[in-house]
Amino acid sequence: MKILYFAWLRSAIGMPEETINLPEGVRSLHQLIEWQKGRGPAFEKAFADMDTIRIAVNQEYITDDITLTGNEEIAFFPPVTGG
Amino acid sequence: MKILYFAWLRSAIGMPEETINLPEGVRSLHQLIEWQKGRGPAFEKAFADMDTIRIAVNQEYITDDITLTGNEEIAFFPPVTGG
Amino acid sequence: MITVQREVFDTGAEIRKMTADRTDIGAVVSFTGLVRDFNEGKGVQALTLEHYPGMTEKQLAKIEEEANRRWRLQGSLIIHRYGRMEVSEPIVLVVTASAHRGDAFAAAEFLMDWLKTQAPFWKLEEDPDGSTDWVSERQSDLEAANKWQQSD
Amino acid sequence: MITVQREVFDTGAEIRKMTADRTDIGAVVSFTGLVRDFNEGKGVQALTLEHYPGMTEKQLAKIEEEANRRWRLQGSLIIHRYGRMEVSEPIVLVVTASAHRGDAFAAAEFLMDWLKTQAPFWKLEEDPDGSTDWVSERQSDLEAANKWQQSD
Repeated sequence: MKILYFAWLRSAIGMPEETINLPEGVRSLHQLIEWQKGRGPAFEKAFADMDTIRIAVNQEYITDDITLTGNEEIAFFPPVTGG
Repeated sequence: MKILYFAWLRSAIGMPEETINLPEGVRSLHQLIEWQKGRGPAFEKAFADMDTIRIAVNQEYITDDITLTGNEEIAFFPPVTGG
Repeated sequence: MITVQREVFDTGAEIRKMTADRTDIGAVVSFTGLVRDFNEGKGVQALTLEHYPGMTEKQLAKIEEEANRRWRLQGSLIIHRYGRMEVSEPIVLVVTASAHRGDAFAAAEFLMDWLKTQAPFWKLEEDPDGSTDWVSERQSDLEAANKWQQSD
Repeated sequence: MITVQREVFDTGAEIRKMTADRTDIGAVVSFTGLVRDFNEGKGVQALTLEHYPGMTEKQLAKIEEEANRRWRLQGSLIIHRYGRMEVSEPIVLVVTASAHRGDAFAAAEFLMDWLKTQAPFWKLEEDPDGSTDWVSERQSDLEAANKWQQSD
């Protein structure tokens, strides 16, 4: 699955995107977030306050938990500030 | 005093403007309107329904009765339809 | 700024003039009113706009002042044409500039709504068969203007 | 129509394109958002707009469809730039065309309010001293977007 990071999340994590296999024990979006928090200090800090993070799965906003298959494009980013 | 007519009022009365002296017995705007109605069939018909006529005195909208001195510029016209 | 003119205007050029050499403008709203080929279910091939020279300028200036009193604007412009104009020609232009979009949008809509009910212009419509009719006042324009009434 | 581009756009040219050869348009509203030299009390000398290619276009298309569902529009356009832009450069353009001004005004304001809270763009501000900061979400933008919520 492809994971994308934008704006300060990209800077905090230090990369714009990565391609990973669905990690062991991760079957849902919430589980993926918990897994992300365990990937070291930069991830732990970036994902500490999920109120400051928006999530898109396959380029659509997702606010509830959903099941993941491992083929998704998942993006994590701050609230948008365009316009 | 100068009297101006616009749009269908101009067509109905047959002139865009006229200069007259304050008629005998006319001291107020309401009296002027009554006097206008007595100037013949075209005037009588044009001024029959004052709800369809707006009035400006010295280029400001007037809705109440006011005293006239004879030096005013008075305009009679339909509700505006610009824009 | 207000202008009453017979000539066609160019919306893009007017927007550019308002924003040229300015660094404090974040939002520009323009409204352009055009002659369209129908009105109240009837065909229209041209309009003639009659106005009251002198009073028109006074009323437009008052409306513009009121918009600048109500909102924080960095610029405002009203251009209104008179004379004969054919389908798809521009009739009226309002441009507002502000730091923030809310002020620019509200002021532009206010200017149009007030202008429609206060500025002494009258439209004479030409039908495709050449007959002419004075356009009647619209209830929806009165309602649009009323929503800006303030109690103070 | 929606366009996401790095290049500067010309508001006047876009308005002309939308109205060219049309006789049924009575009202055109444009909104142009520009880089201004201050934000939230701080000086700004440039912005860099980051976006999410692919999702940006999808979200803008959805927002435009929703505007066309809610109002009777004869045309609608969103252009949003990305990349670095200096003070007084245009960032975003919305143009709406309709038979009547009420629809054109409402749709343009709706497009901007939704775009501000839904389209995946992020602004990085450069201060006059060269330091950079990601712009924070604005409460007033959320409130502006909320006023368009429908119960159905």
